[in-house]
Amino acid sequence: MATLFYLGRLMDALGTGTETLAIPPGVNDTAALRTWLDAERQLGGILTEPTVRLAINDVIVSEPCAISDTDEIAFLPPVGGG
Amino acid sequence: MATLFYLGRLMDALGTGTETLAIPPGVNDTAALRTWLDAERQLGGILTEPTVRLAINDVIVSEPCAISDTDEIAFLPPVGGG
Amino acid sequence: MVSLLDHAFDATDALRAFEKRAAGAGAIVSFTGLVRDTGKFGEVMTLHLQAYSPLTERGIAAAVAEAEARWPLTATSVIHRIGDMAPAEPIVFVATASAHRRAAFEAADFLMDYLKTEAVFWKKETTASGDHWIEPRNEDYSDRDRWSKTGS
Amino acid sequence: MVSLLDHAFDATDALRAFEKRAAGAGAIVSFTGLVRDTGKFGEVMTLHLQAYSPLTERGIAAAVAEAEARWPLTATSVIHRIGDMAPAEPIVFVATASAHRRAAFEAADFLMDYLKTEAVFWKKETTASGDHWIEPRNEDYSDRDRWSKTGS
Repeated sequence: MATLFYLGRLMDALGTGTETLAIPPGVNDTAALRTWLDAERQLGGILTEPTVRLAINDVIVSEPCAISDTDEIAFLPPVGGG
Repeated sequence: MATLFYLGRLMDALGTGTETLAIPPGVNDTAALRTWLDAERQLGGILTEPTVRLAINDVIVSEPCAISDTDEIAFLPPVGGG
Repeated sequence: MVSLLDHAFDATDALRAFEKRAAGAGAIVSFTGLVRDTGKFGEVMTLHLQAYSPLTERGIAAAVAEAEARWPLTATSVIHRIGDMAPAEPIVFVATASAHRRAAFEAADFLMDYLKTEAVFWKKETTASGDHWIEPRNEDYSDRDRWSKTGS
Repeated sequence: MVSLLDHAFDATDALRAFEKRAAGAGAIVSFTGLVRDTGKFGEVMTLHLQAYSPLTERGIAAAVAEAEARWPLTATSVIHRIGDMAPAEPIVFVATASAHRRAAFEAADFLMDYLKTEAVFWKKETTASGDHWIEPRNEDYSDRDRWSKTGS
């Protein structure tokens, strides 16, 4: 199981800030994850926006980036500063 | 009688921070005052230095400037800031 | 020193604590940012700030390290609120200490530019019309750009 | 608000008082200058600062008025020591408040440049080798020049 985090407005869109989830076979990188999850939740593309960055195990990654079923993966919309 | 003030290092040079003084006849402007007082106290020119500015009755003046025997006249060496 | 606080804090107390750490400095600059009562969507009732640890702390610590590399600082402090806060409450406190004032001013300004533009926070304003997530302002980016142009 | 004080003051108390006056601002910057323990003539035992009233106050008030004309400030405070003081004591405190941080930073920086270069003070350091009147540093003049170059 992977642990997913949704920050900022994505938390509202997903209806939760975090969940654990079985990543389906074939979803092996961040590009596939974005597309699959956005379609699965019928989000209309908000998870595939390039301004949404991904962090894997607390590191913001360059994409596409390989993922595994034990990762902590966070979806980070543009940061607004404090 | 005029009241004279000596600020900063001039206070040390004159041996006092303030004094009242009868300005002699003929000493009618700041240039004459500087020359006369510097000679009278044997100060070797420290009162005639152009970096020393004069304030008359709390206003820094452009020189030469007329003076009268009832003025408050301050000798101000370059200010060092706080 | 970097702290994220989920409760109200007093900027004056923060400065007092900083002064003790900064003993020996010639110049101390402090910046306090207060929650504004008006936002893009009208009067703000509550501001909510979300961090993502440890990315948020790591980013701020990197900005502090960059400030310490650029300017001869003897001490720095960053305190940032997270969670819910009310207008007029302190949201951020930055303090810098140095032998000379120019370094202290520039480093505090630099850290605030980081915190207002690149820091890993998401911000939501609650107004009479509901909740609104706030996107970055262009003005914030141009402030931040000043530092890359001037060099070190 | 401009004050010349012939006794020690606490910069943190000054900030607390200022925060009350600055209620409603979004950004508060404070600067505290502390008496240095080393000068051009070695270890400083006592720093003496002489003002000439009301010229000194009038000059500072004019600088504050200029800052308020240049930047949209909601409050300003200047406290400056005169007389004898010991190393590490606060010698100057400047605080500015504005809706936005850029104005508060720039105005505090501007006021400090005035206070360090053009303010009507004479400064004497007492060291083991005696009393020394201190002349302006060139660095202070170049700091001050920044403001005439940038325009308003």
